[in-house]
Amino acid sequence: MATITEEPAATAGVEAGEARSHWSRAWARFKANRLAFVSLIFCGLLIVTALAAPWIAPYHFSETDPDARLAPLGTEGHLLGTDLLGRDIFSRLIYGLRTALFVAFGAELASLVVAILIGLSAGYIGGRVDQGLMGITDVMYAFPSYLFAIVLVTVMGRSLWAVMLAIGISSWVTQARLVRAQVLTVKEREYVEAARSMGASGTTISLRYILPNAIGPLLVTTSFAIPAAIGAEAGLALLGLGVQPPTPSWGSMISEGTSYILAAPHLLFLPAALFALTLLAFTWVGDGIRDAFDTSGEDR
Amino acid sequence: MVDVTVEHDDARTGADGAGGYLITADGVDKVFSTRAGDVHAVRDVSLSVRHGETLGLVGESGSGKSTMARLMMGLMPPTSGTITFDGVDLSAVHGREMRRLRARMQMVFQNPYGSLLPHYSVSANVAEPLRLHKRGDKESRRKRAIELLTMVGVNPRFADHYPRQFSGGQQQRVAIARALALEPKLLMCDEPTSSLDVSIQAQVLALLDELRTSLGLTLVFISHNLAVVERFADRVAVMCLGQVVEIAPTEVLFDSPRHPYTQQLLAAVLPVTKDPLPAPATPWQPRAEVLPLREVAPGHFVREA
Amino acid sequence: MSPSLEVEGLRTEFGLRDRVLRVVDDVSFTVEPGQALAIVGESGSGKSVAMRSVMRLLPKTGRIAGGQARLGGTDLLALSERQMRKVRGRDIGMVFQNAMEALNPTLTLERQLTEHLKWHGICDHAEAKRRAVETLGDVGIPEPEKRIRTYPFQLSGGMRQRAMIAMAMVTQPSVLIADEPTTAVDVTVQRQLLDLLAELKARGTGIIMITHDLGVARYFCDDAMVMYAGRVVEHGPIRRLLSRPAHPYTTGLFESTLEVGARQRALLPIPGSPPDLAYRPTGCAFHPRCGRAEERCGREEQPLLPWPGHGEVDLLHAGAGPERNAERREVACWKAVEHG
Amino acid sequence: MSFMTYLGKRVMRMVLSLTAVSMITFTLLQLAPGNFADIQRISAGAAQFGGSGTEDMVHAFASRYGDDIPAWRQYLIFMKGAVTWDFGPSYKYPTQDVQDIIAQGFPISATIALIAVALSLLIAIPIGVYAAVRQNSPADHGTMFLITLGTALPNYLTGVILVLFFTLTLGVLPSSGWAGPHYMIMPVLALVLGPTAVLARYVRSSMLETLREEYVVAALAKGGPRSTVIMRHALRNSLIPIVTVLGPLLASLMTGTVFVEALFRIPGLGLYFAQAAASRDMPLLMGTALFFALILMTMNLIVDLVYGYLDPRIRAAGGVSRWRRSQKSPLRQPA
Amino acid sequence: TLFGDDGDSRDNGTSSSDDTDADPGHEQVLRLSSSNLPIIDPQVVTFGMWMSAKGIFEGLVVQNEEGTDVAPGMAESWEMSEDGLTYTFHIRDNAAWSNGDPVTAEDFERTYQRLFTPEAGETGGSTSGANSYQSSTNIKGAADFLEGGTEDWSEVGVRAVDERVLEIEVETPTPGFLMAMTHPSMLPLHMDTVEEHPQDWQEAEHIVSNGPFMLDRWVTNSSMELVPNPHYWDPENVHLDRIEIALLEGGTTGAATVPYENDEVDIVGLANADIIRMESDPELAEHIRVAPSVSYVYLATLRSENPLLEDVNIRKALSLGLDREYIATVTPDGEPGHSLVLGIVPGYDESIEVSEDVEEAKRLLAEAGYPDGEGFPEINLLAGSSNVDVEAIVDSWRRNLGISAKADTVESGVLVERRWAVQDDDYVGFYYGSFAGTPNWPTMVGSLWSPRDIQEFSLPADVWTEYQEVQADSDLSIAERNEELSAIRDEHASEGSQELADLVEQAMNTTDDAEQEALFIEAARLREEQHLIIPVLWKDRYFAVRPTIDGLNLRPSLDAYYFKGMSIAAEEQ
Ligand SMILES: Nc1ncnc2c1ncn2[C@@H]1O[C@H](COP(=O)(O)OP(=O)(O)OP(=O)(O)O)[C@@H](O)[C@H]1O
Ligand SMILES: Nc1ncnc2c1ncn2[C@@H]1O[C@H](COP(=O)(O)OP(=O)(O)OP(=O)(O)O)[C@@H](O)[C@H]1O
Ligand SMILES: [Mg+2]
Ligand SMILES: [Mg+2]
Repeated sequence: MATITEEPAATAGVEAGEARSHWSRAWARFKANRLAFVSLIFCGLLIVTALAAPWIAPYHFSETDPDARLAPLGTEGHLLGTDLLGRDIFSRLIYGLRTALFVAFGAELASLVVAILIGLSAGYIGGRVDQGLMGITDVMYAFPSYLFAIVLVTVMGRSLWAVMLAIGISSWVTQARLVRAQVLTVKEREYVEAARSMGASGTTISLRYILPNAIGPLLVTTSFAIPAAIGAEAGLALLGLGVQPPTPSWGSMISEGTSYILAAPHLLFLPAALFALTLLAFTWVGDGIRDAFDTSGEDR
Repeated sequence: MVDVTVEHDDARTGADGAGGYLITADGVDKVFSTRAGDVHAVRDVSLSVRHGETLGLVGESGSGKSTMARLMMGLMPPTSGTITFDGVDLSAVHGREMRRLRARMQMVFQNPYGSLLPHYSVSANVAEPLRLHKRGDKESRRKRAIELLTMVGVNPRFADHYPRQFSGGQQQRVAIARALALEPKLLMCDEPTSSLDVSIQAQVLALLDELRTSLGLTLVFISHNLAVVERFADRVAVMCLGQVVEIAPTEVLFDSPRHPYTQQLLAAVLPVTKDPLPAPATPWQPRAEVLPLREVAPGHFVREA
Repeated sequence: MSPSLEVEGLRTEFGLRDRVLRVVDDVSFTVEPGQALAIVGESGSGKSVAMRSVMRLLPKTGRIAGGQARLGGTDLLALSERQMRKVRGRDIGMVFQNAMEALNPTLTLERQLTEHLKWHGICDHAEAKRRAVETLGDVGIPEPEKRIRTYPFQLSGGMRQRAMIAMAMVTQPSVLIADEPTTAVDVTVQRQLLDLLAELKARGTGIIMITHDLGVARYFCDDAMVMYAGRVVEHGPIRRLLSRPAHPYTTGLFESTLEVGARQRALLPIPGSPPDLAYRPTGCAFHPRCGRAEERCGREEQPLLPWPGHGEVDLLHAGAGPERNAERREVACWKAVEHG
Repeated sequence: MSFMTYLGKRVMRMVLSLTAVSMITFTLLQLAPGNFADIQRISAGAAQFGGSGTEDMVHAFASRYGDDIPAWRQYLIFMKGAVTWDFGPSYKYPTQDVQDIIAQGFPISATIALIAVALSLLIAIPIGVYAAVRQNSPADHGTMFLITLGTALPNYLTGVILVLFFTLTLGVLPSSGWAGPHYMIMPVLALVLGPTAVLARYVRSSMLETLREEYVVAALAKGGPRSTVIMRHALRNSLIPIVTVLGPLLASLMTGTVFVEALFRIPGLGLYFAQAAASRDMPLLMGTALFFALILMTMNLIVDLVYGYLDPRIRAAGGVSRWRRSQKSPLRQPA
Repeated sequence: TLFGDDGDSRDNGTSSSDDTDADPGHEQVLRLSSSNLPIIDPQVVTFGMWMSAKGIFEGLVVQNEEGTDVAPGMAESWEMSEDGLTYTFHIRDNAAWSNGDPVTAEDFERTYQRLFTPEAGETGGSTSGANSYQSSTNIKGAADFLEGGTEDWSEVGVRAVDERVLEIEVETPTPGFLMAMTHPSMLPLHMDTVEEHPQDWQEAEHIVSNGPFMLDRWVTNSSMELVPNPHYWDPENVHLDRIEIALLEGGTTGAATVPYENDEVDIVGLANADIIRMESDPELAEHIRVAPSVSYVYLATLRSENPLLEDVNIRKALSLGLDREYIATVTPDGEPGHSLVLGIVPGYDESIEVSEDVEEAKRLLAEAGYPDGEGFPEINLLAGSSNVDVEAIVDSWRRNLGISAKADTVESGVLVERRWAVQDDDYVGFYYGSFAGTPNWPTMVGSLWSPRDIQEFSLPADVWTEYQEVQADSDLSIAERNEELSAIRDEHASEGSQELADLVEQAMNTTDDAEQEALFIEAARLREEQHLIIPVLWKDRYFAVRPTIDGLNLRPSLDAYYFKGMSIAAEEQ
């Protein structure tokens, strides 16, 4: 029998109202950040547009209009003009968005998975495993990812998957380092030792306890990495390694557009502007996430 | 004030009479190899704790108290010497078996917030050891967690709140509830209150005191606060530079400290109601070499100085 | 004769996103030269913020909402930032709680001990260095000439704390604010540091010491001020305060404190936890935790009133300190004032 | 561990990594479809020779560069030269040795990179500090907004816009080429924007963190003028983490920015690398890849050393990694 | 130094070097930009060989202004023997090298010996590549010598009879021989210099050349400067005082017209977008100069395990289904390409043409079991870069025939590997390519898509695999290999292609011009009827040329124009 004092003011330390998790607090803070919130809505719109491309786009991306080739902005039926073959720019932008987002999300997902696997094992197990894995990342870091891109894209063909992988491969290294660094800090937290003393196994500790707490900064870098991946696709397209035409991608539209910069500027500036906007939106969302999880601010 | 009934009376039956040791450290050494050189954190420490007894471990910062706690919990292997828990040599068990053994020895850490999983609600935190040891189903585990929370004085209304939403004292209560979830025989408390405010510290100490008697726990209580240890421990070991310099029943140690280091430590204490002791004329210089421990009175061992 | 620091009616607020937190509320105290004032109270009770308000070093969200802080007659809170800068470090020194964080890790002790001597135009570099070495020696750092060239991380915790104190002392300020200077160190080191500060006090410096530790307060200070939720709840000579605490919170604090050699004394913890300032209880902020609370406590604010003493025996009126300190005890609890 | 041992170990690791890089590059090159001669044939206008007439040409290239000996031996032959910094003649530029091409191309890429990074730092540090000091003010939000806009344009687009403006509209700068200092202006500008934005953000957040440090408050409490405290106590310490970003940034710019070099037709190393990869010019590709890796690793080493210089804690611990480790279990001595 | 230049680089970027002096003092400087030239050895296939041909070296004969025939070069005259097997060139006696040495017949003999010696010359690059060109010159014994069949130079039909007379024997009567002699690989080299400086002979300090211009300065990877050769035999026709060539590392981004519009260069080649740009500006439009029909774009049948395209009627349907007019409108520099013989070939005969006939195409498809394109597998168009014409091809098939096709744009390494390979069963299609060659019958029919190529294309997939194995079999001697290969061709190549080979051989051996032309036309028609290679476009070459430039003759050849004869008028202010 144990008699324990029930505290009359047990509520005092606890915020009134329902339980609010880490996440919901972060979300509240995020929502308060206007720029980030608007950006998030914009990103959401982009995703919806990409998913609904076939319904939104007035034409198929490869449908040509021989009578309206290189139509300028504001042409009837082709509000944003057409390209050399008479394909509707607006429709191509929408389908291109699809490609861009697919590649970017896919690439980042792939790199995230690899980064987590490697960073987590290196950071958690430590010792020789750490040295070995970090040796590999060092090499990958020093290695020109461009060559990987070439080999991948050439071996697999210029498919979405190949481009995705090519980009993913070049971005996992920094992510893995980040995960490792995070894991190293989180590993030192007392709850990890507490978990060990409760009899948790290494896998449980690393996956269930360390990972969720190490992932915050990773989210932020991922949100930055997504627009970077869109940019990387554009870069690959510029080198002729991007997604297979006629499938439009913003990257290939920009890279083709550059040679038409004088002849038909809208071929370059429309995709470039959209790309820039998307990049900004994701960056701001990333900033917002970071601030939302940053508890060192005023309200503690 | 409410009364909480604790059902498991068998917790008390662990004691198999006087002289039975639950945990024994024998000639334990721990050397950390760092790149800056070896750190001899624990030197030739022998300690044993009887069933139901509370052993206090005091000493200045860096004297190896926490290291000793980890060694005894089997969280790291000793460089030499053996640790025996309930008759089992910890160096002989590994992996799954070790994890099973851990169910019987639990630890309360210094920093309550740091030792709770920040992304689990407090009830999930308390239920986690049960889950790890596959006790019961989800429902029953939660029920048990709420019982435990109630027992340590956390209102079950807040069972779904997250650790960061609680004050330090309540967090430590949650940590204690978690440590008790598996009904351990040994509770290792590594400075469980030193990060708390005085008033909260008193609450937690009172709680531990009650639980100790009601559950018949064996405790190793680590602190550098001599007053806390004096209040809490049956026997006290004083550590300095990785060695145990003096070990004696609590009254004996506080009334007639024999080792110069113990004396110095006691002299430095600033009491609230009395004037402090005068500092020893010549401060004792700790020495690194290992000198033998002599029994100066029954149960009172002092290292030669 | 150095001037005394008189703080009156200090209020400090923090502007949060959706509300204003009053963290320090109507705090008044005086520190005479050669006297030490202890500020005790639970974590978050506003001790540090009060001191930073005096130094006018609040974070951006913080704001001093009222009051005065007079140093030898000048109200610090009314000074321009430029004038205030001259006071900081020269007239009021500050010792921070965690020396590792309060010392710049990338600068040598020399830089950190001499720069403000130069900022304040007290002396040139050579002289500053001489003084710095001397002060380091004074605080008990061996081989100060050599140590002064080292970086903070090359010192042990106790030494760092000493260096921190030396840094505050080197300009010989008339008032020294020490924010928990010994929390991070061992008892043996704590004793040494306190003895060091005692010397300073003996030389006429007024000292404000923030602490959780009643033992430290009793050992070192003359007066004590107990804070709870941003307000002063009790104020008076430390020994009298400890021998007969008047406010229920002070009593609780006292009864929560364990002490070597007092095994038999009952451990009576204060139930509950300190209030969140955002949800400050009405009336006396302590009433939800107070065992003696009545309905009136939750209704009425409790002003700080002189405490009649109710048969108090002046245990240790050694005649140290000025008269008024020995006499004046104030408490913010009607029950204590009325019934003792 | 002495500095020399530390350096020795680092160099050993570099050698190991370089070997790995060379092997991966070589393997990838073997895996990549096509070969130099065939590709050269289509791209050099030799197509008119038609079908099988060119078989001989392929054979000739093969025997000339050792394609008909086993791959592993080719690799060894190449590496044997590589250790003495002799990569042999390029396939595509047969009169030039790869190391000469590197010696010619690298200074160009490096100059542009150094100027760009220096310029970015010059812009980014004041902006970052300003924004941090004015945290959450309109000035902070405004500058950060503008700076972020800067990142939104990939450098080749910036380049195109610059050309339109400076060359076509104003007619003050040559569109492309590399024949004098003024040819650097547009490439540098094109490269400056992105890093500036990145650096300014880093400086800002790092500065914010430092400004929250207790020692900054302590310095203010000593009566330090705000600007002095910011410059002496905060800035220096907040620049330390920037150094880590600077290394890879500089390395990546130095090893050439293919797009900008291509756009402005600058004979920098990045362009050679891209061409080597595209045309399967084995010696040139291997040489440049190895050189890039070397630069990157050297950069990282330099960063670590500079780090040590800036932060005495690391200097004393003898290396960053060691310091980080020791941070976790501070070695406390009895006082 | 950093800019690869010693600081005295002329500022040709921002201000043109126009002199304010009156005409006599007016310095004629031609400014060009070129892809970087690693080497200019005319015997190695790089862009450099074309730069050599523009005016650094001069061959025995040069092309006339239209590029349709030859004109005297180093040789002031030449004659062909009755049997058409021996050519005798008389080198002019004032022909001289830039160092003053006379150009002799022996120089040519030694140069050609270098050309035909396998792996000769450590000139930075093997001579192989350009020497494969010997098939068009058809010089007696050259192929044998080159392939190692003989090591006896005297068996090769090149002979310096005396200082000034060079005799060349050909294997069989070779109609295109003289035009073939204008190829860069037939340019003479100053062999003493080449032998003395085997590595560096091309560098400005060593090079000795015989063309109207000589290399004055060459900063590797940066710039090249040409000045008139003081010993050139025809100084009256050399007007330019200097030619400045900026060597730019390849770059594909941006518009090519920018440097031109910014007055940084005087002549620039134009791609699609540039042409649109130039044409859209009335002033700039006047700068456009066109060399007509320089090359043609074709689709070559890919071998596949899927036999679909082995059916000539299906290939024919696809060819007839192409809307070439439409494709040509999409590509500003393209005209409908109705045959594999460029329309500018003298004596071109429209009867060989393939033209759009959608009805017939549909009929053929229906006959083959694909009415309205139903069930027809997707056609792949393998290409090395993305091109609007490919998209237009896809488009026109979809619209005309209702069949789907897609561009399969691959990296160039993949392209070179895949285009000869046998594709999987699920992959049928064509690869996209273009050819340029001297616009005469022998080249167009005998050399570009030669009968042998057509025979090879007509081989069934499995035979082709076997054929390639033989080609790659290094155990066989060259003679054995050739024998085996021709045996396979004889056995498996289509009838039409065999017939084609016979016709071309007959034509080659005919000395009567009219008869020969008739035979070639017949052969060309037969080749079109195979539909193995589908003509798509004839491509012109567009240039922007500053109006002040006179005497520029654009020829349908890869070197495009000669520097000789060009002059720059002082800009009217
Ligand atoms: N993982 C480790 N690696 C290296 N040294 C260590 C490690 N853990 C502890 N030490 C060192 O061992 C010694 C004893 O440390 P320990 O933490 O046991 O002391 P403690 O008595 O618990 O001190 P505190 O009161 O500060 O908690 C110290 O010098 C410490 O630096
Ligand atoms: N920057 C800030 N923004 C908002 N609230 C703050 C800020 N700094 C302090 N506070 C609040 O002010 C109150 C008093 O804080 P203060 O640091 O003075 O407490 P303290 O008495 O010194 O406690 P401790 O003993 O822990 O140092 C706390 O409730 C704290 O949450
Ligand atoms: Mg410890
Ligand atoms: Mg404080």
